[in-house]
Amino acid sequence: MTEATIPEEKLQEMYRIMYTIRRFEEKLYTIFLSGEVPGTIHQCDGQEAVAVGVCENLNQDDIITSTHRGHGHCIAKGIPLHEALAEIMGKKTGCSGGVGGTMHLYYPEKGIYGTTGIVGSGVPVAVGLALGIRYKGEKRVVVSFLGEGAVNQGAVHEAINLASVWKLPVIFVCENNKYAVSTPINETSCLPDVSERIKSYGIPALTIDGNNVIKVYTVTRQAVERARASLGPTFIECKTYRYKGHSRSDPAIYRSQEELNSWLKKDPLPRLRDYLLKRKTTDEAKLREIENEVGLTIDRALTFARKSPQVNPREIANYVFA
Amino acid sequence: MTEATIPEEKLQEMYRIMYTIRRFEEKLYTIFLSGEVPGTIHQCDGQEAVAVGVCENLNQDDIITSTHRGHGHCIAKGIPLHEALAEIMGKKTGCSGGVGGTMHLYYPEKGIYGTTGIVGSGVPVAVGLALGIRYKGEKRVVVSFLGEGAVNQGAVHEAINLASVWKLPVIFVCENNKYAVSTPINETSCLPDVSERIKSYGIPALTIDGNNVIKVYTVTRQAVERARASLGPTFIECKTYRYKGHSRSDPAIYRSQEELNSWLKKDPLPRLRDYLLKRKTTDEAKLREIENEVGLTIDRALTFARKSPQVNPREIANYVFA
Amino acid sequence: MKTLTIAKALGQALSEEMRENRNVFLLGENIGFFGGSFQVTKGLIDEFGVERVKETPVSETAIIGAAVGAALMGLRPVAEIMYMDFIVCCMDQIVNQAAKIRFLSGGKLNVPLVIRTALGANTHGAHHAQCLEAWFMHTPGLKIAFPCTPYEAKGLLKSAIRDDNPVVFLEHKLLYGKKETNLETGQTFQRIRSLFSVPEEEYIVPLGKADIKNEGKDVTIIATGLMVYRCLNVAEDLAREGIQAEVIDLRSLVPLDKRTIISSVRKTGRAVVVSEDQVTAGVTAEISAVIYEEAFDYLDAPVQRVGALDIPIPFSPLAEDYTIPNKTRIYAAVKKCLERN
Amino acid sequence: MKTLTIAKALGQALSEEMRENRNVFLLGENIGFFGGSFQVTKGLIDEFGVERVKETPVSETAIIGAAVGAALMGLRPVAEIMYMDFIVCCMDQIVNQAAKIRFLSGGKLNVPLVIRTALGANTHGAHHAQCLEAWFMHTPGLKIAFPCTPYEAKGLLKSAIRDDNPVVFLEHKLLYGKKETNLETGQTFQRIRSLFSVPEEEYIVPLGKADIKNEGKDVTIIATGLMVYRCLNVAEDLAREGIQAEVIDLRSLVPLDKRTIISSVRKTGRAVVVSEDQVTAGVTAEISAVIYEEAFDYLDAPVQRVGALDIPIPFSPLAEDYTIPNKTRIYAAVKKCLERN
Ligand SMILES: Cc1ncc(C[n+]2csc(CCOP(=O)(O)OP(=O)(O)O)c2C)c(N)n1
Ligand SMILES: Cc1ncc(C[n+]2csc(CCOP(=O)(O)OP(=O)(O)O)c2C)c(N)n1
Ligand SMILES: [Mg+2]
Ligand SMILES: [Mg+2]
Repeated sequence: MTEATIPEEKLQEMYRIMYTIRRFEEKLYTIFLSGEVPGTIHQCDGQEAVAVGVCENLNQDDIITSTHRGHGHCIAKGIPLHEALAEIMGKKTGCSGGVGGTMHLYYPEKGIYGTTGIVGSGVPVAVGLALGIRYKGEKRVVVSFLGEGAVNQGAVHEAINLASVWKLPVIFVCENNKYAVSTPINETSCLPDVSERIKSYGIPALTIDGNNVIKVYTVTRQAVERARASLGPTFIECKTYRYKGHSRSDPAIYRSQEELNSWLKKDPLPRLRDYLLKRKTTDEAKLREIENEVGLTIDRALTFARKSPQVNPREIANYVFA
Repeated sequence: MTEATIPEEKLQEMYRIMYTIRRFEEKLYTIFLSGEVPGTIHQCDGQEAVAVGVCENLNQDDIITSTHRGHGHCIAKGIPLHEALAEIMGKKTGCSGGVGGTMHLYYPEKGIYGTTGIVGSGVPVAVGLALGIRYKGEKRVVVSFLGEGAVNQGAVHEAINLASVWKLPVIFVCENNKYAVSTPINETSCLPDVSERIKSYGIPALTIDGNNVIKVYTVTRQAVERARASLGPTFIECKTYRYKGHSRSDPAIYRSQEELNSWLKKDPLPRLRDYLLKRKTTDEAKLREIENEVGLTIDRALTFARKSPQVNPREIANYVFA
Repeated sequence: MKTLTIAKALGQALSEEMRENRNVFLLGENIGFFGGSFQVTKGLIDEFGVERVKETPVSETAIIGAAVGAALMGLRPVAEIMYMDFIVCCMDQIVNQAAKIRFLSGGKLNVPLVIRTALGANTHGAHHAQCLEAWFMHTPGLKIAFPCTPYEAKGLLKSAIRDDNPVVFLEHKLLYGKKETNLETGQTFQRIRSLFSVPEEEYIVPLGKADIKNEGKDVTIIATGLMVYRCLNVAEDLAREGIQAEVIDLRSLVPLDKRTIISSVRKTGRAVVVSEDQVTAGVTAEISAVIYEEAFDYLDAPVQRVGALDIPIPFSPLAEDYTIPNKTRIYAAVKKCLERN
Repeated sequence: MKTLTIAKALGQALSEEMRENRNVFLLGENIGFFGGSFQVTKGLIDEFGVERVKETPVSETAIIGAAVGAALMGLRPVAEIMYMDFIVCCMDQIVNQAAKIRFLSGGKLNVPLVIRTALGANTHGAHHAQCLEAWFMHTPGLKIAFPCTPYEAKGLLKSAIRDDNPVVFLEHKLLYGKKETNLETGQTFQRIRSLFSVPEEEYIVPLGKADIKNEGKDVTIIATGLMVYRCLNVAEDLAREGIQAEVIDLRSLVPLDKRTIISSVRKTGRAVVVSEDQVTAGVTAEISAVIYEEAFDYLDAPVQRVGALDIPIPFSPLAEDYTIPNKTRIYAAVKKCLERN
């Protein structure tokens, strides 16, 4: 599928979800500052095109595993916003009953098998999910998101190798946002492109502009087809950038304003918006409508989460064992 | 340095050590069967050219880390045979006082920083040793031996990446003997050459005939020079073969007789022997003399080990803490 | 009824469960044609093929990760980690993923997964000897089984496979091949001898039930795995002196059968806890703490802990024997426990 | 004398040792310009440069491996593992290499290495909350330090760096920034308040010496880290009731200062052990076993263990507080211990 053949509704849907993620993260930022979010959050604003471009290729029963920076992935895969927000706020109505939090979002009903607090740890699990799919003879696929920093975890290498040898239906999507907390990739790898490192597993591995949602969408599409056709895994490195600090306590002073500015110019949201307007199939009014709707949905979700009861500590021990 | 310029004495020395390793492993085999060796042993006969071709480039204060199949590496690096044998037999006079055994041979006096029972675990340690050398501004180098199976350990990838980023004076020598216990490499990797997998770290990585000691010697020489010149690590994959089963309890029925035969034809010992004889600088008598001497040395070492006292269990608790 | 080795009994459990339930499959190093380092999976690949007996690279983390993911898909993987020492390489997937996913998903997801692993000292040195079960007892979300006879090995493994939680399944290297015919004889081995026979009919041994391997009223000896045999040997000697030792085989460390332990200790007033792992912060620490907590007023003497010395397991056979609990040390501990009135 | 935070005191210890001994260097994630997740290494890169403050990839195994190798070369690396939960990713290098090399080399090689790591629950969820020190207590060859005040943090870290063995150095997240000015007040906090001041002169605090944070004759409360504060709070309440609780801060788990523990328990006849890790097979199991072994005849009541519930640490702040030992639970345990005559 090329850019030209993506249906209009699909493009609008992508915009809607990217916009949802952006607004979700912004809202979170506000309520974090007002003290409504315990712990910390790792925000993904700036990286929306990866989550959306990838997940728009997936069916509801396809599967993702995510990272610590996973709100976007989960939203793109369909997590109900109110349950996500409630979880991130530690409320009983959260998708994990409030015991997980931002780094432990699970929503199996939509194929979401977890954000995780241990860098790289979702990748071996994803390979296992893909093994399960193959074992059962199903045609589902798994996408495993990881950061470029996670590529330095041995677990990731073991897992990718296994997926390669077993030709499993899994796609590794690496969000290369240049930094692992404060450390730029050039201090932790001799090669500028992560995909170069992964070619060594004998699987297709490519690097693309992760802020171009259409590019992400079309490239992922091929990988998904490959996986569904039992041709094995693909690794897609998406170059992108996070606008905020690593987590809420990080002012990100290790980056220059210029660098940030240069990426703000490549902001995936206005890029898609302008593209839609230029094609003239969508007009400003339509986009405004989408934006307003998203705003309302997020407000409703927040109201829900705020009104939700606290966790009852006496009940959670039941979660440990089946 | 090319083949032609290797001094005669060096070649004879290589033969002597390769022959020592072979006889050492044969003797071990015998005394294992007679019940004198506790536990198990992982023998390296067939792989002598790697150990010797590599270590003949090293100075006494250069360093190696080894594997579970490490007798050859340690002998090539100069471990006193009697202390090695005593250790493998669990005697008090062993180089680790009898508490280590075959998989825990240390001989820092000769730069031997351990065989290990955990596949791949010597590689991160080797990188640390190289870091130590660089930190102290010394010109020593580290060689880390590993099997092709060990390349599937995440630890190895983390370590090689670190060595690459930090340009450390370490050489990774991979003995690709095709099997990890019973599992052939084609079942665990999509690429036939391990070196292909390691190129992804942006370091020189090559594959050579590991049964050709001269080749191993000359290729390693370059890597050592590179390391000493602070140009960073090299990865050398040596294709080779072990004649015996994985460990003493393995009859190796997963391999065909033909395969074994084809490798016996490439036996590194007769290859070097014939080469020496053909050059006519060494004659049969000289080689016999070497062989006899080696035989006697090993016999003496065995007598020593046999006569050595058992470990006194009451003394070993002192080894735990400095 | 047929007498079997533990290795064979485990193989039977695997093949029966695999026949019964297509969702059960195996993965691990050298478990295919080779049959696994201890020959437990020997022959299974012939019956079940490479998709159900999956040979892996030397990648412990990927093995457990693959098993966790497959379990999340509703399968019932049985992963083999060749030696428990190598489990140290995949702690993260076990502790942070397998053990926690159910909890972290608010109880939505199950991880029905078995990790079989061989433990115990057998003169292979410090990287092939460790007993690390205390780490897993300390990790909420994991169950732990540790059989010492063929009957129980088979029955417990079946329970483990059918359990909807991750189970760490411990197999002692020196017990795999143990035969009824070379068992120590005598009264105290009666029950254990019977457990070398495995019936044709289907049965299970539930997780969480300890077994009294020898009844007695004078002192309670609590043990697992190989140590059960050593304790029975000691009980034999004690019997000759007129002392009746009750020997309890825990069989599961999680869930722990506190009932059986406590009611025995309340009866005897004395307890010796024996485990092959190092004493400090090990299995014996927890078991003895439990005894004090629930039978303090019944105790006539302090609980004696017998475990490995707090040193890595040495290679020398003499030193190894000195390090892990042997008959002499267990006997001495029991005598010490009995000393006090 | 100057009052400091623990984060600053640790930073001082590092910089002083680095000045003193060129062989001391640091490695870890984001420890350079960024100063580490908890700002302990802030500014050190300016003074010591990139070769001595080495920023690493997110590769915990490589970090520890690099530290082990460097230590074998005679250096004194101080490795930072950002959160103790991530230590689960590098257990092999710690347990099978760092802890065992001295032993396995027959005492020839030393591994003078410090692993600093942050532990404890602070509402970040189950992957950022674990207290895994019991695993390391159970691993022969490792020492473990766990300070709770700036004075002790600095002094213990210096001892750890100078020690010729691998030391796991525990830093509680909620204590890094604690200020003398927002300390709980009252009698029982007297000693602890004094330990927020750090002298200009060189000093160390030896490994293996517990500290009595509050003297008392009625009951002994033993704790580490954050729990020391909670226990002192409880002691405060008890004091109001006329009960004098002796609060012992272990400071090191290995070596364990059994002398201080035992002589206190012999005096009071009652002991409560409090630790933030999960109860089962945790720190409290070992400490209580030690108490029984060495003070059985002096005990007027069973030792009470207070630890985290045996569940992963939940995210919800309410649930987290319920899970790890809080004042209410500690108080209740002490009262239970005092109940019996
Ligand atoms: C095993 C492990 N090590 C370290 C951390 C701390 N940490 C959290 S996120 C992060 C950086 C990850 O970088 P990257 O994978 O590029 O993801 P990004 O944050 O850029 O999205 C680190 C080091 C962790 N959570 N887990
Ligand atoms: C971490 C770990 N996993 C598994 C093993 C068991 N084991 C010992 S050697 C070996 C195969 C290693 O293969 P390779 O690296 O190719 O070395 P080779 O034996 O062929 O010399 C395995 C799986 C181990 N010792 N350590
Ligand atoms: Mg990143
Ligand atoms: Mg091999």
